[in-house]
Amino acid sequence: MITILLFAQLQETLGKERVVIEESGITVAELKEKLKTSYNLPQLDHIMTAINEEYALPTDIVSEGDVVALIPPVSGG
Amino acid sequence: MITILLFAQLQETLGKERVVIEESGITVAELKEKLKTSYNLPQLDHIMTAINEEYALPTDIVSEGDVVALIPPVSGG
Amino acid sequence: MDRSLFEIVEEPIQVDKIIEKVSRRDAGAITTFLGTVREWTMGRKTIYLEYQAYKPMAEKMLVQIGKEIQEKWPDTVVAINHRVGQLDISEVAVAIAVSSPHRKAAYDANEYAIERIKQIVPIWKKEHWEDGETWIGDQLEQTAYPKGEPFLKEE
Amino acid sequence: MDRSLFEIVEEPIQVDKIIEKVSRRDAGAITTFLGTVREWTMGRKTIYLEYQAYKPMAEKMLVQIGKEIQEKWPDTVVAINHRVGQLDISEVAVAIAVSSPHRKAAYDANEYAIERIKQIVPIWKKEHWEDGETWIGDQLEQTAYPKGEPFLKEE
Repeated sequence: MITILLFAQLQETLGKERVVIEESGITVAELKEKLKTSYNLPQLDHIMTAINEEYALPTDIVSEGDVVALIPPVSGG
Repeated sequence: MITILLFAQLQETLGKERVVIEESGITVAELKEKLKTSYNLPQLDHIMTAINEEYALPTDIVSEGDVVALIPPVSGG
Repeated sequence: MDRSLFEIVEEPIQVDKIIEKVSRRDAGAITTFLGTVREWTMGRKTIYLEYQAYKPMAEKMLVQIGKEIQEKWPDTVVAINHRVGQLDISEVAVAIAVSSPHRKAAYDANEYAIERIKQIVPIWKKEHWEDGETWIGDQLEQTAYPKGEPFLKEE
Repeated sequence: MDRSLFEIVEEPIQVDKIIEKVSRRDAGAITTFLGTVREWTMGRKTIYLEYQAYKPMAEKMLVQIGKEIQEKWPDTVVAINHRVGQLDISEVAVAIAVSSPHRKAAYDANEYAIERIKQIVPIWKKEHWEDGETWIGDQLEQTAYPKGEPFLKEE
């Protein structure tokens, strides 16, 4: 089980703050592919991810119980 | 009559905030020479002057009624 | 690194308080930066802004920025508060305070902090314009992370 | 140029007040600089400082610095307060606030202001050290006006 956190426009597009999916041992890139098709989110290409609050690379592995955040371009300040 | 304003170490050296001298129509450089000898102030070479609150050049003329400030290197901030 | 120096807050930011946090007897200079809500952007009128944060990670990233600054300018002390929620025109979204024995480091470290905030801290801004609303990708309206992975330090 | 933006004061400087003076709806960035009394300078301990000003001329020079900034960074608004009298460790001697639509000008104009203050504003500082007292020629301990006449603008 992986928890996916959504923010900003992604949160609005999906109408929820998080989704939970039954996966583990896949890469970040693979996870994004799955989300693109399952949730019809074409704009994920430009979106960073964090695993357990640390920025992740596309090749990083997502494990059971991880919290993955989808991070659109930030605009703090 | 010219009023000379003194600040910082000059004020302490002379023990007063101002001196008045009977002069006019002389240059700033000439005025400084006079002050050096009259008041035994050898360190005037590195000291700027202002006439009526504007920085002055050594060649500027000091006229009757002017207020001349002797301005040691500043250290504001 | 004292974590209370780096906070995501919901209440209005008080500049005095953040200056107090960095004030100390061996500082000769304290710089602050306030990012405030501007009414006009490229001819478009903002009514208010909304900031959203991934709060635990955002605070971690602020702490990381603090560490980067400590490495680059060892004599400085830095504190950063970023506000979330709805902000009206002229309200303070972010406040950065840096103290230092000498002024150059206080300016440089402060400017570095805001640059890094805009690169790596997971906070998003939604503009509520007079004529609509938009989540802002980034403030330069560039694409995502033009300088590469956001967690890489710039040199 | 509003003269009340540029003042030599005897009371403690309140940062909030000076920020308020430059705050406005079209500002997205406000920088402040505080010059504070540092306890240690090159291994020597300061007990307190004393600032003396040629007040009317000092305020004129602050207004002039404001004009120079207006020319170089037309979108900015700047306010400067410099305190005189006896100041204890950590007290604020000078406060500079600059507001601007964008942050770069707010940083640059602020730094310019403090550089110019140290060049042209007739204010003097007397260090009361643990082991004596000295009027400070200038804070870099250089000779007078190494860059030439202090009223010339630098480019």
